[in-house]
Amino acid sequence: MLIVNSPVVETIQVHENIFIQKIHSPEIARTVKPGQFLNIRVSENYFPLLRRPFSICDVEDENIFIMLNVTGEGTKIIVHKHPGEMLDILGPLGNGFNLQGDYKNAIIVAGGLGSAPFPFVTKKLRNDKNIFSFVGGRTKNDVITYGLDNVLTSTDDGALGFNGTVIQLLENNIYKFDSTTSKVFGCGPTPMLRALKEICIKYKLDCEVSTESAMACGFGICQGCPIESTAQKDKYLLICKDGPVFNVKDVVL
Amino acid sequence: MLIVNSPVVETIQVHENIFIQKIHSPEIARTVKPGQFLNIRVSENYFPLLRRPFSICDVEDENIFIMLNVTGEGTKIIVHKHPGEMLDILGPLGNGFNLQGDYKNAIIVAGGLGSAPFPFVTKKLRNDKNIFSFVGGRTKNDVITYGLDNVLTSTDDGALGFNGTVIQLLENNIYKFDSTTSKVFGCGPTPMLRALKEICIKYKLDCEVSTESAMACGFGICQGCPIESTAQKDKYLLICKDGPVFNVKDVVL
Amino acid sequence: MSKVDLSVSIGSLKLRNPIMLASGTVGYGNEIAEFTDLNKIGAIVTKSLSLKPRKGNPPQRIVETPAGMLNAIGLANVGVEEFIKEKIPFLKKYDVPLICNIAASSVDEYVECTKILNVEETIKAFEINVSCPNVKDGGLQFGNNLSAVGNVTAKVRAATNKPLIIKLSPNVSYISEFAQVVKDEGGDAVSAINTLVGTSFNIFTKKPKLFNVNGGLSGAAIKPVALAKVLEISRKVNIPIIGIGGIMNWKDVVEFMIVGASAVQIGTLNFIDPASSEKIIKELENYCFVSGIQKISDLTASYII
Amino acid sequence: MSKVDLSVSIGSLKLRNPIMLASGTVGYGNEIAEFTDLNKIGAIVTKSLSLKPRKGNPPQRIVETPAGMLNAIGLANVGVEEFIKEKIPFLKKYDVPLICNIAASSVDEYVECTKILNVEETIKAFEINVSCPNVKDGGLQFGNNLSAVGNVTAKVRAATNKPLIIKLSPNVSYISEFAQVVKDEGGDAVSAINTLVGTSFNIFTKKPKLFNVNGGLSGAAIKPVALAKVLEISRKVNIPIIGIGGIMNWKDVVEFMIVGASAVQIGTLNFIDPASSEKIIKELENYCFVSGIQKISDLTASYII
Ligand SMILES: Cc1cc2nc3c(=O)[nH]c(=O)nc-3n(C[C@H](O)[C@H](O)[C@H](O)COP(=O)(O)OP(=O)(O)OC[C@H]3O[C@@H](n4cnc5c(N)ncnc54)[C@H](O)[C@@H]3O)c2cc1C
Ligand SMILES: Cc1cc2nc3c(=O)[nH]c(=O)nc-3n(C[C@H](O)[C@H](O)[C@H](O)COP(=O)(O)OP(=O)(O)OC[C@H]3O[C@@H](n4cnc5c(N)ncnc54)[C@H](O)[C@@H]3O)c2cc1C
Ligand SMILES: Cc1cc2nc3c(=O)[nH]c(=O)nc-3n(C[C@H](O)[C@H](O)[C@H](O)COP(=O)(O)O)c2cc1C
Ligand SMILES: Cc1cc2nc3c(=O)[nH]c(=O)nc-3n(C[C@H](O)[C@H](O)[C@H](O)COP(=O)(O)O)c2cc1C
Ligand code: FES
Ligand code: FES
Repeated sequence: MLIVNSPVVETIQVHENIFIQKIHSPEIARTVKPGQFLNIRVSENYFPLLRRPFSICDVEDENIFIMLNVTGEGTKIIVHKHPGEMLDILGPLGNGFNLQGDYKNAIIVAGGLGSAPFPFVTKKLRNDKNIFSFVGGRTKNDVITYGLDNVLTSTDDGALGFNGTVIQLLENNIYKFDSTTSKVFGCGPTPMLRALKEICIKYKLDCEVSTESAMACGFGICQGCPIESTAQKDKYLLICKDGPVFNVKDVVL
Repeated sequence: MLIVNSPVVETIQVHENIFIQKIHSPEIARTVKPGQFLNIRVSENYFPLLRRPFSICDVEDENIFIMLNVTGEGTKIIVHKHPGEMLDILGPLGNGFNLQGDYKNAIIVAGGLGSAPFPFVTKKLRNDKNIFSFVGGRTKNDVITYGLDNVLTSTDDGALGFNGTVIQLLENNIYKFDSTTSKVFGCGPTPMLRALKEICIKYKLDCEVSTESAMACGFGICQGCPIESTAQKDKYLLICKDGPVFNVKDVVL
Repeated sequence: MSKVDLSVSIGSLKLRNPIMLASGTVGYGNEIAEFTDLNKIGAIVTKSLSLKPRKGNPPQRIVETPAGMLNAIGLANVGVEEFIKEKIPFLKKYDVPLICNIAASSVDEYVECTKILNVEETIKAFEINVSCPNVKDGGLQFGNNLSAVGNVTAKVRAATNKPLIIKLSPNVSYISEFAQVVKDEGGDAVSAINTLVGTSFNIFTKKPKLFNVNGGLSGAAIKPVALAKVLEISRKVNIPIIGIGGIMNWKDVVEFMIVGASAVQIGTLNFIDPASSEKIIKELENYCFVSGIQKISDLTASYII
Repeated sequence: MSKVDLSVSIGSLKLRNPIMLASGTVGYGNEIAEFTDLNKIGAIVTKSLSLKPRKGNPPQRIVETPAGMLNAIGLANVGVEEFIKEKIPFLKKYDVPLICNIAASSVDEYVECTKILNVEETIKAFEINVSCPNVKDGGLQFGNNLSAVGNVTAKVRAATNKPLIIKLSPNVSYISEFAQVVKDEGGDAVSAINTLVGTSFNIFTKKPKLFNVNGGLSGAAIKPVALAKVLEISRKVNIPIIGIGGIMNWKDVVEFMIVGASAVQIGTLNFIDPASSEKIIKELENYCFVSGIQKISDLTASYII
């Protein structure tokens, strides 16, 4: 965990309202793992007060990339940073995906902005595994395939790809995957993760998901980001510290 | 009184920490009078919450100019506006200087940033009156002569011009001015205005000063900017509405 | 756009929409009328009036704070007499319900002010300010004391048949107890909240920035506190609530109505954007239309907890 | 730079400087130690401890507000036993005064916690939290009630000889009355303030954003209120005060000391910049040096009113 001041290199639009920001941050680039996140201070003053958490989207040499969905004041300020302007970054935070293991098929399941962590995951797995990416969204505009390999898409309204949820799409293709040689990596809205968990249990697939929560600190001191554990009923896990990536068996979604 | 959105045209540095910002604002340019001020909204969000008051510094065709002394968050944000970025301006506010009258000598007395309203005053008087500008500051860096004619300067530490206060400098030159044919226009910190008032009473010079106060609204609805009146003891005048320019006889400084 | 019903009632007081302008933030209406069409506003509340004119506190009266401001105006006002002579004629020109806010340093003064103003037909209701933090007499001495608030309510109630609103202090542990007393003593509604007591010091001079030392905190910073106070009253006492505190846009208005407000007042925002009320009313209408809300009053206390 | 004396005392508790880390904003020290050298800090206050572990509230626990945040953690903590076993060993490695903050739902529980923790030498003082807005039992029931605060103080006082600090609720009309009771019952100091009660609703679902409905407001937004509370205590009661609420930089620390604080606690700022405490200490030292202040404790209650 570090706090570093890193300059924005460039910000490119990849989709309606979705931007990829390249940041020169050798310190973070050196150590960050797929699935970890950064907590970024948006302004030097009190507006907004809290940092904003973003998944590490990709790493290239000394540069890191984040994917930005402009939803409110914080993301608006970050996206408008000019090249050379500094970001105050706290990270890397949390535990990333466990990419190790002798599975052959890496199944990526992303809903909406849930695509954010997977370009880096894909880069790390590309040489060793067969990657299958299932990417869904409510409408065409929510389907983000940036940096992903071998993509099948779905939309709730059928405007792009399969007509239905990404989980239905996955289930339609599940016959392709043997449970002993496949591992699932998921990220997206909680209802999607819940459905993904069900499917993975049903088909006995090992599955890790990246979860989300409102956060104040991002590194375990505020207790702001609880998630119910399946093992310990008398205690919450913390998404920022114990996650954001969990094995679906370990958490109640 | 209007609320207009006007684009910044350019911002030039004229002194250490002092900037002149040119704003394209035909609506304000058309009606604003020397000595009036503008209340500028610094950001769309709550930081900072309140508008910031600035004197009208100059007017040129459809453009207005403000002089910015970067002291805090608000002025910092304004000064960093790029050309084309918008300012939300409320104005023109208050009563300006009364430039009418058959006096021959216009005596301008400015302390520090008190120079701000006088380029416009100078422009309006240049053709009709003899202008004498007395400009003082604590140190060299506080003496701002931008847009002024026929300037004598003073510094408290003697680093530039007369060694002493601008009021002492004025008194040293006061023999040049006949009270019936001269009028004094002052702006600066309150202690300076207080001394100026004394001098003007002593030498029977008609004198108007521009005053300052913390302000919330700038147009009379918050009662935040009282100044003691000499005429009415049971009631304050409001700097934003009854001023900011007052005849020294009318206010307790 | 099919018609949305924006009207609300606060007891017997009917307003064309829930947007009122808060006491002390619009003077007596003259200046703000240049920016907002008063004929479109739900109601206007005057600066607090006292029996005699009050000069108010010496400067400095205003300090900005993070997302808020402190004020210590000290109830500067023209007094009821000059108000009637000089200010009412202007307000009469508009079709906007006029609510007189009264501040006093004794129960008798509250009653006397009410009686004098009561005969003015233009005045549609009274809002009794028992919660000003910026004066030595009156103000929080009343506002933080249950029996004093009860007493003021009862006595003023006896002096007028017009709708009677008591503006409550947030500087108490359980504001609903005060709302209950207001209801018990015949008040028609409560306004919540007035400003929170705060201060600010110049660290170099070690002096308070405000001449009065303490001031009242208003603006966006206090909205979470104001919402909790409105919700507390709404859950415990059956009395109409006028929600106030940190409203900066139409969403804030909706939030206040959801937690229990029948109407709201815009305060500090008037200083920043004096045209905001009219805009907010349009935006509320649009929001209702888009969300299929036919009567905005259905929002009041529609919280799901 | 000639030596500036940054040390302060809070009763018999001596601190190397006035910067403490506030309860609930640094856990038990482990994580923040990666950013701030604990050996440089004035003192560290634990997350509120209760007799048994507490799971805390379900999510959502955090909402951002203008210049502030609401939290409704619900006193999630490991309980005194696990604290002693698992957390103290880590803290022992540092030369930093450890202050245990205790929260409980009954007077007996406060006393029992204190007794159990009292034997731990590492613990240099107790801070009793009678002011948590986010729990059903305990919390504000105690904190807003004068005789309850008096009772808790007296009973806990009897259970320990270590310095006893009572952390006061700001959700009262006159906080100095509470400070007086603490003094009368043998408390050594008061901490002021805990969070203000606030809430926030999602206007589309009409549901509270926090599972607990209400939360505690902290951060820059509350600083003016906190300063006024500290000043009120300072002017009325002769008891050491630990100032808390919205501190964002060294200037805020000086402001709190001027209005009466002997030391301060950094809360929400730790989330934004966990390295801030160390920076602030350096900046304070520099400020004192430049201003010719030889002992920072001279700043306490140096206001000129
Ligand atoms: C571990 C993690 C990883 C994330 N990765 C990404 C990413 O790669 N790209 C991306 O665009 N977004 C990501 N998000 C969501 C992102 O943090 C929010 O979109 C962002 O905080 C919104 O800030 P805002 O000021 O623009 O919005 P506002 O709505 O103005 O924010 C108001 C408050 O709500 C919080 N908030 C709003 N939306 C969310 C959310 N979805 N999750 C958590 N807190 C929220 C904000 O942090 C802030 O405190 C991630 C969130 C988490 C917890
Ligand atoms: C009628 C009038 C005319 C002015 N003309 C000019 C001008 O032409 N050029 C210029 O640079 N400045 C002028 N000022 C001062 C200018 O308004 C302040 O410098 C500015 O508000 C500082 O804002 P900030 O956010 O940068 O500073 P901060 O110190 O961060 O401001 C904090 C708060 O204090 C208030 N404040 C700070 N300094 C002053 C001040 N000197 N007077 C009133 N309020 C203050 C701010 O408005 C704000 O509310 C004028 C002020 C008034 C009242
Ligand atoms: C400058 C100022 C003056 C005020 N004067 C009064 C007053 O005279 N009487 C009163 O009842 N409330 C007064 N208030 C309180 C407001 O009516 C309102 O209750 C408070 O500001 C909270 O709302 P806001 O956050 O929207 O401003 C005043 C507020 C401000 C900011
Ligand atoms: C997330 C969070 C958790 C807190 N938990 C506790 C607690 O367990 N016990 C306590 O006495 N105070 C607790 N507090 C209150 C702080 O110690 C402090 O009094 C308050 O936040 C005001 O200071 P600040 O504005 O600097 O944050 C908590 C505050 C926050 C923000
Ligand atoms: S965000 Fe603070 S503990 Fe997780
Ligand atoms: S600044 Fe509001 S009345 Fe003058």
